[in-house]
Amino acid sequence: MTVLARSSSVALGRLPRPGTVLAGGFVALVVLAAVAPGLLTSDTPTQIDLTNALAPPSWEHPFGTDEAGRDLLTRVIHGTGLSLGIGLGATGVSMALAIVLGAAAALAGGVVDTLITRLLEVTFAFPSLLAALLIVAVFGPSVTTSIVAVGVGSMPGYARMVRGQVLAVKESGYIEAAHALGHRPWRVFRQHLLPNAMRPLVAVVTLGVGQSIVWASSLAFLGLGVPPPSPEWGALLDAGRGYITTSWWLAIMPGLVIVLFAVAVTSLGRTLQQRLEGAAR
Amino acid sequence: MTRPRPFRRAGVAGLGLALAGSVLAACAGGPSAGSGTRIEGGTLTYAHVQEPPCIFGGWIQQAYISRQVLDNLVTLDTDGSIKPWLATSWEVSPDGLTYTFTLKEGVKFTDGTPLDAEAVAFNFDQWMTTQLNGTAKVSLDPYYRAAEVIDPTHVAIRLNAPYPQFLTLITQGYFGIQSPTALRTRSQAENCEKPIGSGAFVVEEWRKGQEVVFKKNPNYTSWPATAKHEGPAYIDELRWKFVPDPLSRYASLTTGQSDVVYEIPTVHWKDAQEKFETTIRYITPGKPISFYINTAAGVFTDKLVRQAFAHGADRKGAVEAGFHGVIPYEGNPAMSRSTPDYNADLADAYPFDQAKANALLDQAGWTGPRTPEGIRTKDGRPLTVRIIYGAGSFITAEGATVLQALQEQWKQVGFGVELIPLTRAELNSGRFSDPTTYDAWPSYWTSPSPAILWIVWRPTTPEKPNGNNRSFYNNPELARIIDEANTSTDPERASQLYRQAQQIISDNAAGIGLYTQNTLVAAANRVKDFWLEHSQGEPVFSDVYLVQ
Amino acid sequence: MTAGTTGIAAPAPATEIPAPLVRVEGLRIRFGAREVVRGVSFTVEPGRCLAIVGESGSGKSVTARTLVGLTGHGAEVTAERIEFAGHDLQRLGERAWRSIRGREIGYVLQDALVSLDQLRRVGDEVAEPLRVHKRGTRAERAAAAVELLAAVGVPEPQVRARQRPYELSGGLRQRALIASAIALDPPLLIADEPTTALDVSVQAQVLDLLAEAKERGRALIMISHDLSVVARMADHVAVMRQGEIVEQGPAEQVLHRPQHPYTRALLDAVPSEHTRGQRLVRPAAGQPVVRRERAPIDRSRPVLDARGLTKVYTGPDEVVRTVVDDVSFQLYPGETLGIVGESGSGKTTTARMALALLEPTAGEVLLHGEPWTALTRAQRRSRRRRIGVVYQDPLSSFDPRWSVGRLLVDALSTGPRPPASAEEARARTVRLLDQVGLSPERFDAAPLRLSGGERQRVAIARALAPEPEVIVCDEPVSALDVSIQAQVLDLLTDLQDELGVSYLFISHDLGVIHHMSDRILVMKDGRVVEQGDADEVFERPQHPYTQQLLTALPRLAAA
Amino acid sequence: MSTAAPAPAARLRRIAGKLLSAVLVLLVAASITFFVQLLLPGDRATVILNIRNGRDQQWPAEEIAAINHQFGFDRPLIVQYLDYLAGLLRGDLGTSYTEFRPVTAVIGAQLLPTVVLTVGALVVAWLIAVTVTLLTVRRGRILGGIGAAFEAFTASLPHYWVGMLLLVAFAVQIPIFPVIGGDTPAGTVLPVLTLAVPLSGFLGQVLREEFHKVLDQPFITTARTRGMSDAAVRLRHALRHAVLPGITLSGWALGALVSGSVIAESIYGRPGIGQVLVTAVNNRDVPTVAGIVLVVAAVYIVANVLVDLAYTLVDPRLRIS
Repeated sequence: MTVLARSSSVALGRLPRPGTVLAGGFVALVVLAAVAPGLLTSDTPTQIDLTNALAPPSWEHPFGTDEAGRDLLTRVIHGTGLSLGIGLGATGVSMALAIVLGAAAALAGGVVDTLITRLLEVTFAFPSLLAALLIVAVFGPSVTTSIVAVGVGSMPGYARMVRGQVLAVKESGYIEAAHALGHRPWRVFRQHLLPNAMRPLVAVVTLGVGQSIVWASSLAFLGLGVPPPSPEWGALLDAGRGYITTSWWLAIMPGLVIVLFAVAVTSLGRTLQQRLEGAAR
Repeated sequence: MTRPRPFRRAGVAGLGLALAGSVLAACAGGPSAGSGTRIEGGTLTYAHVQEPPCIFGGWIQQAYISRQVLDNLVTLDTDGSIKPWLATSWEVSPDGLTYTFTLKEGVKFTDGTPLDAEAVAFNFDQWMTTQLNGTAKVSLDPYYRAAEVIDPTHVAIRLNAPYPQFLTLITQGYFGIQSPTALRTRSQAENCEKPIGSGAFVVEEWRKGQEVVFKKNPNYTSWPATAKHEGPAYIDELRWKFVPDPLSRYASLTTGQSDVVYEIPTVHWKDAQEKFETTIRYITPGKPISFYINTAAGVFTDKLVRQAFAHGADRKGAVEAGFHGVIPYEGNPAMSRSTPDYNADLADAYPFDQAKANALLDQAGWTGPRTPEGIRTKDGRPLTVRIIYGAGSFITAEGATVLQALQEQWKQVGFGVELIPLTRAELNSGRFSDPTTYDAWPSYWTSPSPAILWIVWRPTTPEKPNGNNRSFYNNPELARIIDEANTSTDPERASQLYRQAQQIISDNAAGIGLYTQNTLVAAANRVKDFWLEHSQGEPVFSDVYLVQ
Repeated sequence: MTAGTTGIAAPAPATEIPAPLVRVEGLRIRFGAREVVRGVSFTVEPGRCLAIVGESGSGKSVTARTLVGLTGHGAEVTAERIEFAGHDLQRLGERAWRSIRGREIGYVLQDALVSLDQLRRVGDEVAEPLRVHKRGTRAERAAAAVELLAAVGVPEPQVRARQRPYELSGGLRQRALIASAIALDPPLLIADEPTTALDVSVQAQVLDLLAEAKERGRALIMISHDLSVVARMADHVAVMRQGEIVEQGPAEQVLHRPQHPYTRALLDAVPSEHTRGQRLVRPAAGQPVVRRERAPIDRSRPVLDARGLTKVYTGPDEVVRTVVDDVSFQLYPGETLGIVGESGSGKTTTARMALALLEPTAGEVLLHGEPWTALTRAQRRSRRRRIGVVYQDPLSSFDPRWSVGRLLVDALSTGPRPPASAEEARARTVRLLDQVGLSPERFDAAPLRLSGGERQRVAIARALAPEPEVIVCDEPVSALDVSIQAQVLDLLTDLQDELGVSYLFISHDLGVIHHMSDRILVMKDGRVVEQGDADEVFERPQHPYTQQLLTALPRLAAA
Repeated sequence: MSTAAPAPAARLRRIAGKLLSAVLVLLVAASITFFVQLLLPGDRATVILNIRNGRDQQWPAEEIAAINHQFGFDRPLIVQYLDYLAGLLRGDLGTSYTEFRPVTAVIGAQLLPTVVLTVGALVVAWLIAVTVTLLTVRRGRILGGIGAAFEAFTASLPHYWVGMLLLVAFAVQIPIFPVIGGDTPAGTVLPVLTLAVPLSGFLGQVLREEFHKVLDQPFITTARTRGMSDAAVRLRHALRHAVLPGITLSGWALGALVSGSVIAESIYGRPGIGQVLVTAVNNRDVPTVAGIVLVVAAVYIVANVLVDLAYTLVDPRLRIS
C-alpha cells in the first residue's frame, strides 16, 4: 500500500516539473512587467504613429503594431499592471466577501447558516455576467467596476469553499484538543481555526487570479471593460478582434498572453495545492 | 450581445455628387454588371447589424426595415428632386401652406383595405399625436397643422407656416403609410411585429434575435417612380438577418451565406471592392460626426479655447489614417457634404496649426505653470476636457482610435483630454443632458434637409427647451436665421441663409468637425439591381433579381 | 463449475506433506535505491498455511503482492526462483498474469470497506472473477455469487447480493471479500491482514472461513502483524523484519521456542493476562522481567464519578439512537479503569462525555466530587487542565502548522504554573520530552515528520503538561505496531507509577485492556454489561457476551 | 454501518422544504433584479422614449408624464413591486417596455436555443474530459503531463477567444460551418465547442485529480488481483468514483455556461436568452431582465436537482441522508 502510494506520488501526472518551472518564470516576468514596465520596454504605450499602423510582427515590433501604429508589445507590457491589478483586486474582493460570509455561516450555524446558504444559492442562480452587466450599467465601465463586477461574480464559489473548509476544520481533532486544554473560543478561532481553514485557499486564490483576468477580459469583450486607450489586456484583445482576419496579431498576441498567464498561474496554484495537501497529510 | 448602432435621424438624399462618387467606387472593381443568366424568384439573404424592437418607428433601423413593407407618398431622386410614389402628383398652394396630394388609384393594403385619402390622413394624425414615431413628429413640428380628406384620392396637408422642406422630409422611411384598419383593430404587438402596408413585401415571420422573413407581395402595384422596374418584386423571399458582429457579418458575405451586407468594416472595404461588383459607399446627409462643444460650462465657455481646441490636433490626418482612407474628413461641424445647401467653405475650417492653438491659449490666459503631465493651467485650474462618446454606437472602434490619436496631439498643446466611452444604457438614460457632465461630445444626426439646423441648434427657451442642442449654444441670431431659412419660399434666399447659419456655428466653434457618417454596403455578384434609396440610404430589394 | 460445489468436492488429506505449490528463493525487491525485500525464500504446500509475520515496513505485503505480479509502480523484482505449480512466474507477461490472478491465486486484502467497490453491488463484486475469466452467463454468475455468499456463511445471500458493501456489517463485508477471492476456488489463497480492523468475535469467524479453505486443500499465505491471530492458523511461520526473514519454521516452534531475539521481543511485547504488572519491553536478553510495584489505590474519593450517563442522538432521518445508555463508573486516584467493547459499543462517546466535550442527554460527571459536566462552558474552562486526553490518532489532534515544542508550550501555559519566560517554557518542555522518552531536538520537529510511536509520546506529553489528575486514553495504541505499542504502554504505566495519574483507558483490544486495567467496564450497544476487577472479569466472566468475547480472543497460549 | 431508511413523513417534509426554498430563491432573485434596475441611472420613461424614437435627448414633461402613466411608473415603488409580485404568482412576468409583448413571449422563443447550447456544451465537455483523462491519467509522466497540460490550457481559454478563433478557422478560412448558422444543427456545433472546450479543461482537472486518488484505493488492487485488465479497471471501477466531484461541479458550471452563452450567441449571431438579456439591460427593460433572471434561476435550480439525482444514481450512498 505505502509502496503504491509513494510510487504514485512520483507518477502524479499534473504539469511536469519543467512545466512548473516555466510557469514560475513566466509569472515572474509578468510581475516584473507589472511593477516596472520601463525595464522591459522604452516606448510609451500611447505613442501614436498612424503612418505605421497595422504593421505585422517584426524585430522592431515583436507583436506588431495596432490600428493606431502603437507597438503592441509595449502596450501589452504596460497593460500588465492593470490586468494583474484587476485580477488581484477582483480575487481580493470575492475572497473578502467569501471569507466573511462563509466563515459566518459555518461558525454561527443554525439560522444564520441557512440564511447565508440561501443567499449563496440565489447568487449562484444569478448569472454572474448579469451581475456584471448591472454593476457596469450602474457605475459605468472602469477599472473599479471591472474589479467589483468580477469579484462579486466569482464570490459564491469561494464562499461555499470557505464554509466547507471552516466546517471541516471545526470538526478536526486539534480544535477539540485545543478546547480540551481549556483555551478560550476566540483564541481557538484565532490560533487554529482561521489559519488552518484559510491555508488551502492560498492555492485557490492563485487559481482565482488567473480566472479573474480571463473574466475581466470577457467583460472588455462585451464592451463593459476598462475603457481605451488603456492597454488592459482584455481591452487590447477587444480592440484587435475586428482585425483578426486582416491583422491576426492584434487578437492573437494579447489572447496568448492572457491564456499563458492563466495557465502559468493555474499550474503554480495546483503545485501549491499539492504541496499543502502533502503537508496536511 | 448587440453592439448598439447609431440611431440615424431623418435625412434627405445627399448631393448627386455623393452618390456619383460612390457609384464610381462601386464600378471601379469587379467585372461589369449584368453578367450571368437570370433566375426566377429565389431567396435573398441580407445581413444587417441591429435588431429594432419594432418593424416601424422613429429609429433609422426601423426606417430601413419598414421601407420593405410600407410605401411613402413621395420619394427622393438622386438629383435631390421629389418623385411620385403613392402620390402621382401634388400641388402647393401659393402661400405655401397647403399641400394637396393626388393618390394612385386602386392601391390596396396587404390586408385588402383600400389605401385612400382617409388612410393617409389617419397616418399623419398618428405621427403627430401618438408616441409611436417621434422622429416623424419632430421633423414636421411646429409647422404641421392638419390633414384633410378631400375625396378618396385627394388629401390636403395644411401647415402653420410655409415649409418647403416638407416634401423632402416625408420621403424618409418614417413616413410609410400603414393600414388604418390594422392600426385600429389589431394589438400594438401585432402591428409592431407585422405592420400592414402596401409595400413590395409582407412580414412572414420575425424570429427574434435572428431574422425577419419577408415574402413578396404578389399584388404590388405601388412602386415609386424611381424604381428600376415596374411590378412586384422579382425575388420570392427576403431573409433580413441580424448579425451584430462585424467580423461574422462580412465573413457571411465572403463565404456566400449572405447576398447583401450592411456596414462593411472599413478594414475590409478594399477587399470588398475587389471581390464584389456592387459596393456602395453612401455618405449620410445631415450633421456629420462633429463635436458638440459645451459652451455653457467648463473650459469651453471661452471661444478662444474652443478655437484653440479646433486648431490643436490634426483631425484630417487622424481621420484619413484611422479609417484607412475610406471615410472622408468633414471640417464643417454643422452639415455633411451630402446635405443640400452645404457650405463648402467650411470643409477645411480650423486647419491643424499648433502654433496658433498655443497663441490662442496664451491669449485666453491659460499660461499658469503646467501640471506634471504638461497640462496648461489657469488660476490653478487645469485645462482638462472631458469627451464623452457612445462607444460602439456613434463612435465605432475605428472612430475611437481616431479620438485616441487626437488625444495625443491635444496633449502637445496643453489640453488634458479625458475620453469617456458610454454604453448605450448610459446614453439613453438621459444622464448627460446636464451641461456640467461633459465638455465635448462627438456625435451625428443624419437628416436629408438643412432643416436639421433647426432641430440641433434651435436655442433652448424656458417655454420650449431644446433637448437636442447639445452644445447648449443659445444664439438668438442663429435661431432667427435658421427659422427664416426654413420658412422662406425663395430657394436661393433659403440656401444662402442656411450657409450663413453654418458659418456662424463654425466661426464660434460651437461645434468642431470630424468626419462624415457613411453607409458601406456590398452585394454578392449574383445580386443585380440592388440600390440604396436616397433620403437616408434605405436598402431597396423590390428591384433585385438573382443570376446564376 | 462454481466454488460452492468443488469447494466441498476436493478435500485434501492434511496428513502427508505434498510437493510445494509455491516456491520462492532469494526474492529481492527494490524501489529505486530502497531495497525493501532482501533475499526472501519460502515454500507453501497445498492444504497448508504459511504465515508471514512482521511489523509495518517489514516488506511482508510487497512480498505477497509480488506473487500476483502487482508489486507496484517502478518496482524492481529479482529472484533465483519464483515458481507457482512448477511454472516460473518471473517470465510471465501481463496477459499471462491476468489469467493467473483470481483463477490460480486468490487475494484477500484487509478492511473490506475499502477493498470492495462501494458503488457496486456485493453480488457483482463477488462474481467479478467469474466475469473476468469468462465463466458462465450473467444469470449463472449471479447465481454463483449467491451460492458463494452462502458458502462463506452470509445470511440471506439473495438479499445481500443486491446490497452494496457499505450496507453490510464489517464481518459480512469481509466474508464477501473472501467469497470473491475463492470464487474460482484458486489453489492458492493470499490473505493480507484479513482480520485487522475487525472486532474479535468477527475476527474469529473470518479466520474459521480461511481455515476451511485450508481444509479443502487450498494453500494459504497469510500476512499479519498479529502473532496471536497467526498462532491460530499457521502451520508454518516466517518472521520478517526490514525485508528479511529473521526466523522461520513450524508455527509451534517459532511461537513457543523462538530462536531469534526479535521474535522473542515480539512475543513478549504482546500484552495479555500474563503480562499484567510487568513491563512489556525487556531491558535486555536474558534479564529478569521487571515487575511494577505500585502504591495501593485509595478508593475513598473518586477523581471522576460518572452517574447514569446517557446520550441520545436523533438523526436527520429522525431515527432516534441511544448511543450510551445509563453508564455509571468511578475512577479513583492512581487507578486505571479500562473500558472495553467492540466498535459501536459507545466507548468513545462515554469518554467524550467524561471529558465534557459532549453534553450528556442525561446523567452527569463529577470531577473531584464537584459538578463537571453540569457546569457552563466558561466555568469548565478553568478546570479543564485537570483532565487530559490522548487520542488514537495523535496527528489529527495536532495543529498541522505547529511544531512539537509549540504544542507543548501551549499546553504548559494552560497548567497551574504557566511558564513565566520563554526560557522556562523551553526548559520545561525539554523535561517533558525527556519524561516521555523523546530527545530535546524533537522540540522543533513537525509532528508530521515523527513516527507513530513518537507522535503518541508527544500526545502523552501534551496531556501531562497541565499536570492533570486524570488522562482519558481513547484507543491510544490501536494504530501502533506491537513493539511500539509495548513501549507506549510501558510509558503509560511508568508515568502512572511516577505521577499517580489516573487513566480512563479505552480499547477494543482485550489483551491491552487486561494488561493495563485495575478494573474493567465491558460495554455493548451503549450499555455496561459487566464491570469489576480486571482478573475477576477475565477469569470468571459473568455475562455471556464477555464470555463470548474471551473465547473468540485468539491467544498465543492456545496454540 | 447499515442505516435505517428515513421516516416517509420526514422525507416529505424535507422535499417540501426544498421546494419552498427554491421558490424563495426565485422570488429573491427576481426582486433583487427588480430593485437593482431601479438603481440604474436615468429615468425609465426617458429611456423608453429614447429607445422608441432612436434619440438620446431630454423630453418634455408632458410626454414623460404620459409614459409614466402608461406604464404605471407614477405609482409608488412598493405598489409597482407588489403588483409585479402578484403578476409573478399568476405566472405573468409583465410586459416588455420596448417590445410591447409579454415577457413570457419574449423569453419563450429564446429559451430553447440557449438550453440546447448550454446542455450541449456540458455534454460535449464531459465527453472530452473523460476521454482525455482515461487516455492520459497514470500513463507515465510524458502522457500524463500532456494530458494535464492540455487541461490547464483549455481551462484557461476565455470563451470569446475560443469562439473567435473557431469562427475564423472553421467558418471563414475553412468554411465547414456556417458563419451565421442561427440555431440550425450545423450552426450549433461551433458555439457548443466554444463553451465546451474551456469547461472540459475544468472538469478534466477535477477528474484527473480524483482518478489519481481512486487508482490508489485498495478496491482497485482487489480488482486487479481478480485478473482484471487495466482498461477494465479504469472503466468498471475507477471512472465511476472519479466522476463524482465532476458531477457536483457541473451543477455550478451551469451558471458560468449561461454567462458564456451570451458571448457565444453574440459571436455566432445565435438567438438566445443571452442576446435578449444584454439588449434588455441596455434598454433598461426591467420586466424582461427580471423575467430572464427568474427563468435562468429556475432552470439553474432544476438543473441542480437533476445533478443531485445523477449524483445519487452514481453514488447510492447518498440516498440515505
